[in-house]
Amino acid sequence: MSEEQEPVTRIITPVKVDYEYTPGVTSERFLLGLKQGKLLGAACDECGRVYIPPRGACPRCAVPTSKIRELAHKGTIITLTIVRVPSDNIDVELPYCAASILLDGADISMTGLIQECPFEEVRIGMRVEAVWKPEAEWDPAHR
Amino acid sequence: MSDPSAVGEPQLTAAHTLEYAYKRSLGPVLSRFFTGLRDKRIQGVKTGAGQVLVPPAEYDPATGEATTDEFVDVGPGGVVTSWAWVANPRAKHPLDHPFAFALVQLDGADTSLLHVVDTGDESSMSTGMRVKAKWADETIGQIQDIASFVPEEAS
Amino acid sequence: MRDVAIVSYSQTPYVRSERVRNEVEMLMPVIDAVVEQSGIARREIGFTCSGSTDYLAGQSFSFVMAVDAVGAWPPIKESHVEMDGAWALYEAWVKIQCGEVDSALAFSFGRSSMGETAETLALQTDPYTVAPLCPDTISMAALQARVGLDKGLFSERDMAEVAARCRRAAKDNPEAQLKGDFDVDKLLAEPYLVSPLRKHDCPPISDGAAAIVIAAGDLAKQVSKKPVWIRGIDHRLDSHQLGSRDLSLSPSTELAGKKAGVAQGPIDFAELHAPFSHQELILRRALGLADDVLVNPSGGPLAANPIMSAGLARIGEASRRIAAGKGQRAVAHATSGPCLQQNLVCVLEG
Amino acid sequence: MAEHAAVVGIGQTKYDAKRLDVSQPGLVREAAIRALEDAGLEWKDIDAVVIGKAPDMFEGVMMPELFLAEALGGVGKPMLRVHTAGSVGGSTAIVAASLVQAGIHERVLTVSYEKQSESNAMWALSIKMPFAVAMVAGAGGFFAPLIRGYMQRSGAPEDTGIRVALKDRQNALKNQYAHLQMPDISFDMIANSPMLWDPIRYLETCPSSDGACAMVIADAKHTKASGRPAAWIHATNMKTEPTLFAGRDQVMPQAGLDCSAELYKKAGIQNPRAEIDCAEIYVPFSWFEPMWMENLHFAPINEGWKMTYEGATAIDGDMPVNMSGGVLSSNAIGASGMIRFAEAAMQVRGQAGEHQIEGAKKALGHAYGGGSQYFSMWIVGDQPL
Repeated sequence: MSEEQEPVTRIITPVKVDYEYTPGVTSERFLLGLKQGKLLGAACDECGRVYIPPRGACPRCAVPTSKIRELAHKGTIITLTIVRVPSDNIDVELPYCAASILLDGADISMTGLIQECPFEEVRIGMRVEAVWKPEAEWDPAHR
Repeated sequence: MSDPSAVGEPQLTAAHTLEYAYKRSLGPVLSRFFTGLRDKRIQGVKTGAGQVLVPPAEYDPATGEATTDEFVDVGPGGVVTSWAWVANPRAKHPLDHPFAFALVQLDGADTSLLHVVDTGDESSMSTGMRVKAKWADETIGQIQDIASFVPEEAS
Repeated sequence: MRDVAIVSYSQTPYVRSERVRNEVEMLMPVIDAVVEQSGIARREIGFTCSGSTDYLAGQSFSFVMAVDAVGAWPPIKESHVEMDGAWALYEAWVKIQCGEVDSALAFSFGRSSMGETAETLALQTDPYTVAPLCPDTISMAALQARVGLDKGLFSERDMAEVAARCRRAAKDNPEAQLKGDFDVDKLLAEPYLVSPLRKHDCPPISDGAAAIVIAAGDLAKQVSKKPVWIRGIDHRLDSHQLGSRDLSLSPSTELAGKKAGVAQGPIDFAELHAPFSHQELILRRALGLADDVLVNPSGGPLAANPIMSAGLARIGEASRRIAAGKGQRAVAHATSGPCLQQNLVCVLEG
Repeated sequence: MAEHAAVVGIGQTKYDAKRLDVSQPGLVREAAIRALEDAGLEWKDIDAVVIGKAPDMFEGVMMPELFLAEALGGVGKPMLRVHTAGSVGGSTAIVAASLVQAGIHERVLTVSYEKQSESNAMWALSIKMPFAVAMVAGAGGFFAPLIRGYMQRSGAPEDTGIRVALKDRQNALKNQYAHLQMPDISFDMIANSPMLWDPIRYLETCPSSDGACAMVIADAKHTKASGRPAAWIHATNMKTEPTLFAGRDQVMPQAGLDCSAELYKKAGIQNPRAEIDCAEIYVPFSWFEPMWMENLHFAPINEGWKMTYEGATAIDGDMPVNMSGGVLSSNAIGASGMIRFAEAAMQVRGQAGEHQIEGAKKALGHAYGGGSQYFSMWIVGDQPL
């Protein structure tokens, strides 16, 4: 029997949807801050807790975080993982260490890559410092 | 309380695309339909009440019961039961020149198939007109194997 | 059944594009306002349910971010439907009917402007035999309109009159988007967009959010001077295959209308989720509305069509009008799916 | 006010990496038909359908319930589509139950599914958005740091996760529907499997499955008239908290603690470990078993791992957990929560076959989703509460 005679049991249907994405008022301020080498958090209008990266609201209070706070480039590792699985959405060389870092002055941790240190030495409670890419490579995507 | 305003323009915008080529397993009924299309046959399936559904469905809209395993050849000619003239096709539409989306009731079918009719201009379209399937140059087992429907007398 | 009333409604002003604010920023003021107006403290609201879709936001789990705008701390009873907010309201109403809670917040949101919504909605169709052809919503609605026109159920002039009337009515609605006086003859002289639909037969693209707070009998009377009672609410589904339906009819609307008790009293006005002009004419018939019933005094979806909120907004607009004393008994309707596939009908009374 | 409601029919598909033999309608239908047959009912007996699934991008169909109308006998009926992330299968069952408890409908069909073979779960779960640099891949990348946080604070032995995985994989061998069937599974095999997202090893993670689960929920009148074993719904609960906020304990979320405490109160349970006979809980990565044992008040904080260690959660333990093999053995994401709820109901109906807990009278079904922020749970019993 030729291949032609095999029944069709599966079809491929490409789906492509295009968007023009905008990040929102607060995220935009944070991203523009990165362009200037600044880590801009935002404090909740009600409870004053500082969020970074800010997403527009303090989820505890459901009010905007409109007070901008420039934060230090140093912080403490809260927890971490070593990633050894590839993924389409990640362009970092494997394996790598992703950690939750609580920046000094912030009330919520942000995720960052831990580099320049062997994985086995990375531990919870460790102090770390942000290292910026060469300015020429800065774009609104942060690291 | 400050209320970020909706006016003005954002400083940062970015293109974002969701793209994936989904692989869809067909099950027995649709497998038969798409295999038929590849072989340039259009098949409908009979419901328990004897209605012929095109495109064939696994389940009867009227009762929710499974359709029968009786398939019948329909078309390739049929009647336009409704149509919408697309004067300015979108990039994702099957044809790049003006055409009609149409519901076509194929000869032997009790329901209509949603597809496109290619007549060149709107004035040659009418409800009740006879059309017939025009096959794609290469048929592989997909709905686009029917390139379009064209007026029967013109073919 | 418990008596349940709408005690407050709020929405964003509908605009072509919310490009500056993200979904959370768009939602916060709306939820703030609806909670404030409800007279019920935020922490006292028993249940929250939202309606939205990932395909508008372009990301999976997009409803999760909306929780940031609600104030879900301490943790709240909360749910989400991947449907128009009208169905979120339905789930909230069910929760009150269970006796589990006495009040609930339902809201919905979406930024249609980020994508090409007419094409995105084609992803609702059968993924095997239909979606690969990308029948955009305007083309599918045009197929439906043609069936009604061919059957002589309405004319293109009737359709233009619907559009002109809705946009004239929208002049009184500060939150509507597309409004003004249009001459029907001039509209009919315009070229077709996708024949038999002209531009005026189609809804604008709108971004926005809407929210409603409902409460059970005693609580509603206690917090609101003008509770608007939900006397009946029901929703039904038609077949998905356009080619196996009579597109000039809406049997699911008819059935939902019966179940919701539309005919059990006089209807002063209706808010119908008819994004295309001819759909108002189909829905009117399916609901058995008399010719003199005022439809879409808010302007309706032809004046602003925030996808995922347009249905909830019909219920909200109707409640607002009743609370303002401009009617005693109204029907509100929401739809979902290609060519009015799924429909919800809600009967409201002052 | 609230009517009694009970599960009177349950249907599951065989879970598999690729169910290439069925379409999406065929997949949901397979579970639905089995649930109807189990209940001794026909399509016309069903008043409404409640369907749940995870993101539409898994299958690339927007609101697929619309095109599944025929397959679920939904034409002319009310149909609701629930989506609450990973907890969705549980939430969907709860919405269906509430339609009966509210006295709105008498018999409701609820279905949840995922057909992950149509795309790639990792892609659909972690779509790269503009302006955000993705640093975690899929759910594993998100949950691994939380597990490390738990290990640190509880001092649990490092092989706790391996023991959970071994137990669940052995349980799966007793469940004909389970996706992963590994007859030669061993402690060493799991311990030696590759580390994916440290500390999560390959064999400590859930698979990607195609599958559907369905239940028929009926009111007391129809349940009694059916003459079939019923799982009476004693209590349901749902709780949500935001994903990220200052001061959030992501390892031991308050929403889960509150959800279960309220659930037990509603069900009249004072001592959950003593009064509940068995539990099906949402454990997509092995370490979530000890974490949830604490979150569900079965064990004191930081001591959940002891239950695993002492064998309490084994199928012959005093608090059997995931007798079916759990999410670690079958993970059709949108259905995974409902499978937990259904498996709990199967236990009290005495229909769990080889993985039946003898004499189970009260069982817990549990699901969670998002960033450990959405919780849905129910308690079912062999008698009405």
